[in-house]
Amino acid sequence: MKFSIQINEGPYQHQASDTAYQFARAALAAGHEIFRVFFYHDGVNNATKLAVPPQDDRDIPKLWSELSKENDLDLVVCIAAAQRRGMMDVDEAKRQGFEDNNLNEGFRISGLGQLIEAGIESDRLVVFGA
Amino acid sequence: MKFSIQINEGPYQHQASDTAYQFARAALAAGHEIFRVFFYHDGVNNATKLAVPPQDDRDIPKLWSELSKENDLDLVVCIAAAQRRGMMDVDEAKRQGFEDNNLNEGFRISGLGQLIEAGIESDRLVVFGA
Amino acid sequence: MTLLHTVNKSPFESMSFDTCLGYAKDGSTVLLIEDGVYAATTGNSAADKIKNASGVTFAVLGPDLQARGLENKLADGIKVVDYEGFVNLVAEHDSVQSWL
Amino acid sequence: MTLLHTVNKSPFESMSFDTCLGYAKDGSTVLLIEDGVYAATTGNSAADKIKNASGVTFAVLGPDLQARGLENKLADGIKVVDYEGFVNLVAEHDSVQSWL
Amino acid sequence: MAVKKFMYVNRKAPYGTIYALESLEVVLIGAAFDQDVSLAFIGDGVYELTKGQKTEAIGQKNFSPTYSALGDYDVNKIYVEKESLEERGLTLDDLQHLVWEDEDEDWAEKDSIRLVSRSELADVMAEQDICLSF
Amino acid sequence: MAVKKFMYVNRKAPYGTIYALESLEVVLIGAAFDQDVSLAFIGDGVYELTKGQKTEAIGQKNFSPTYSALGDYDVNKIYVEKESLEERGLTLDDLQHLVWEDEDEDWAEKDSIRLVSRSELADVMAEQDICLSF
Repeated sequence: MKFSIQINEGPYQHQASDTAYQFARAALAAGHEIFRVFFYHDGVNNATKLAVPPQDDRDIPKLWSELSKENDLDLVVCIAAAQRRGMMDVDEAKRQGFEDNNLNEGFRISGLGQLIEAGIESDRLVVFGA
Repeated sequence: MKFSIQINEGPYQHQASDTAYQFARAALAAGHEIFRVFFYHDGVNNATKLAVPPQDDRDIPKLWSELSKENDLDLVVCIAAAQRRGMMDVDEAKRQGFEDNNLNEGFRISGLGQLIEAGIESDRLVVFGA
Repeated sequence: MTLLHTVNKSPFESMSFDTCLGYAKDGSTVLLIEDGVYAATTGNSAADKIKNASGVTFAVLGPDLQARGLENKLADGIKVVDYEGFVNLVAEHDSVQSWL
Repeated sequence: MTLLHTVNKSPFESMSFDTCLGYAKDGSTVLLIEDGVYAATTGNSAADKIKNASGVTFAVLGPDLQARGLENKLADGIKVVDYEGFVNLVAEHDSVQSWL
Repeated sequence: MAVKKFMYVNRKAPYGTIYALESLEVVLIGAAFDQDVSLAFIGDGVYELTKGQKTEAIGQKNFSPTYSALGDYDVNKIYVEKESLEERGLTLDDLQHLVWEDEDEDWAEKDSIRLVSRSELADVMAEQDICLSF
Repeated sequence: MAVKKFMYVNRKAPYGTIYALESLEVVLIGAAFDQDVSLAFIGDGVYELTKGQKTEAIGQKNFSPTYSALGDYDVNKIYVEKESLEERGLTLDDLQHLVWEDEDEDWAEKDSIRLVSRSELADVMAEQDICLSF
């Protein structure tokens, strides 16, 4: 079956991203397809490449990035939500005149239409939030 | 009177930072001193320099940065919370081996002791969160 | 010593308001801010609870009430303050407990 | 069509659980996750509400219940699932409503 | 591809958190996709629709006028839960009057808001393909 | 400088949000400042202290053992609200047994947890100089 996932909260503050990650892993292990993971609201903060969590704790942005690499997951970060909150890929940073950027590998920035498309193309959409 | 302020949530997702900002402005206007603003939990995300909110909306990180400049405000970002969530000043970024950083002017990264000190040194501590 | 309590959550979705009332002793003030201002409106269970909390002063942050379009629904006996009034309440009480 | 409802908030702090029960029709399933798992424990008002919701299936995410140290407090009649079971529940129902 | 039933479930008050605003942004983008769209306002979500919101003093943008534009986007199934209104001491008169123009009836202006009981709304929700929660 | 009364007010369950963990981090750092420290556990905050937390399957670190170290940091006024426990169907037996050693009584081991009514805890709260809320 084809799933999509929406994540509304950033890493650590709420469990939403953790639960979504465990759900995604279990879905893939069970042979389901994940059409897209859409990061909205503070969920965009999961896409940072600058996190350095304590060594005895999980690295949530990295877990997503690795899961994406291993399973060719489409991790989409909402551009409007990202701009409000300071998540930038290298191209967007250049456009905005910033020398720095902070988007992790495996994530891409795109529009809200990607969420609607995920709803249309998937058999199920599951929302994780707070 | 000497106030300190603690902010537990990031910009936009919750009103906490907005309310704290209006409170800080009103306190300064009334002749009070603000000893420190301490950004904890997701509050550290207020310190980003990469935000580009819509033009008809307020720019919360910039408002704090400007208020700091005008009033010599001490804006302290908790280092432990910041590392978890990917907020880095240029020195910390270098230490961690990152080419990029995202801390805005007017903010400084320091330890939790700064929050306790704020409690000890101030007449009042007001917490804004979710 | 007197305590200023702030509540920033809706009384219809969160228990924070009810919990705060349990801690608001005589002589203390409860200031409703952000989504907490809904407790300051008429015709609901929150209004009844405020009426029954004798000895406690209730205030509401006017800017938040206006933003939510509910100025004309303000319940009796609740003082409206602006941000300056919020600052004054903090200064007038000995400490602040935020019921987040 | 059957609906899977998820609740991730404590029934003692948030109204999400109560609201969800109002929307859980016969044949639907309510899955308690994250802080929602507290509703699956015995000796409180949430347990009574679950008992009275006839026609609705209740499940709880085991990993979240274990994390919170409340496995031995699990109320009767609530099915424990792991993440794979969560995935199966999503697949078995026609759609999912998350009561955030 | 068949049209799907999308329901946007709005349960958060405006301004205290961003969910109401960013949910509305999804609705506006989603309107271009020609799906079968409903909006549900439940619990504190009903506060999103109050009349007379004035946000200057809190420094936020007043986005409430956008709800009245939804009719132009063919978003005209707006369910408001009766019990949620009553619990808060509100009536429909406290909410904006949202309308749309029915092309099939010579652009007659019709109400977009449908006041429904929790039980009725539960039936509508159970028919959805996708529930978007914020 | 006079010692101030600091109260850490814990009202959130663990793991669902980070507040409980990051609050504990403040308590540990704050212990070095030799202030008069109390912890209050109210509402879902009482869940922070449950015995037998096992977090492997959710992928988070189990930080609950740290509470039992608080006594070593001279943090030994731990107020647990009776009404909150009862409402949740819990008793003190469901919580960790937290102790400290009293230097003034030949290091006698004493209970750190004080089970108090809401009204008693309200009195303690009213005497604080600083309430830190998370």
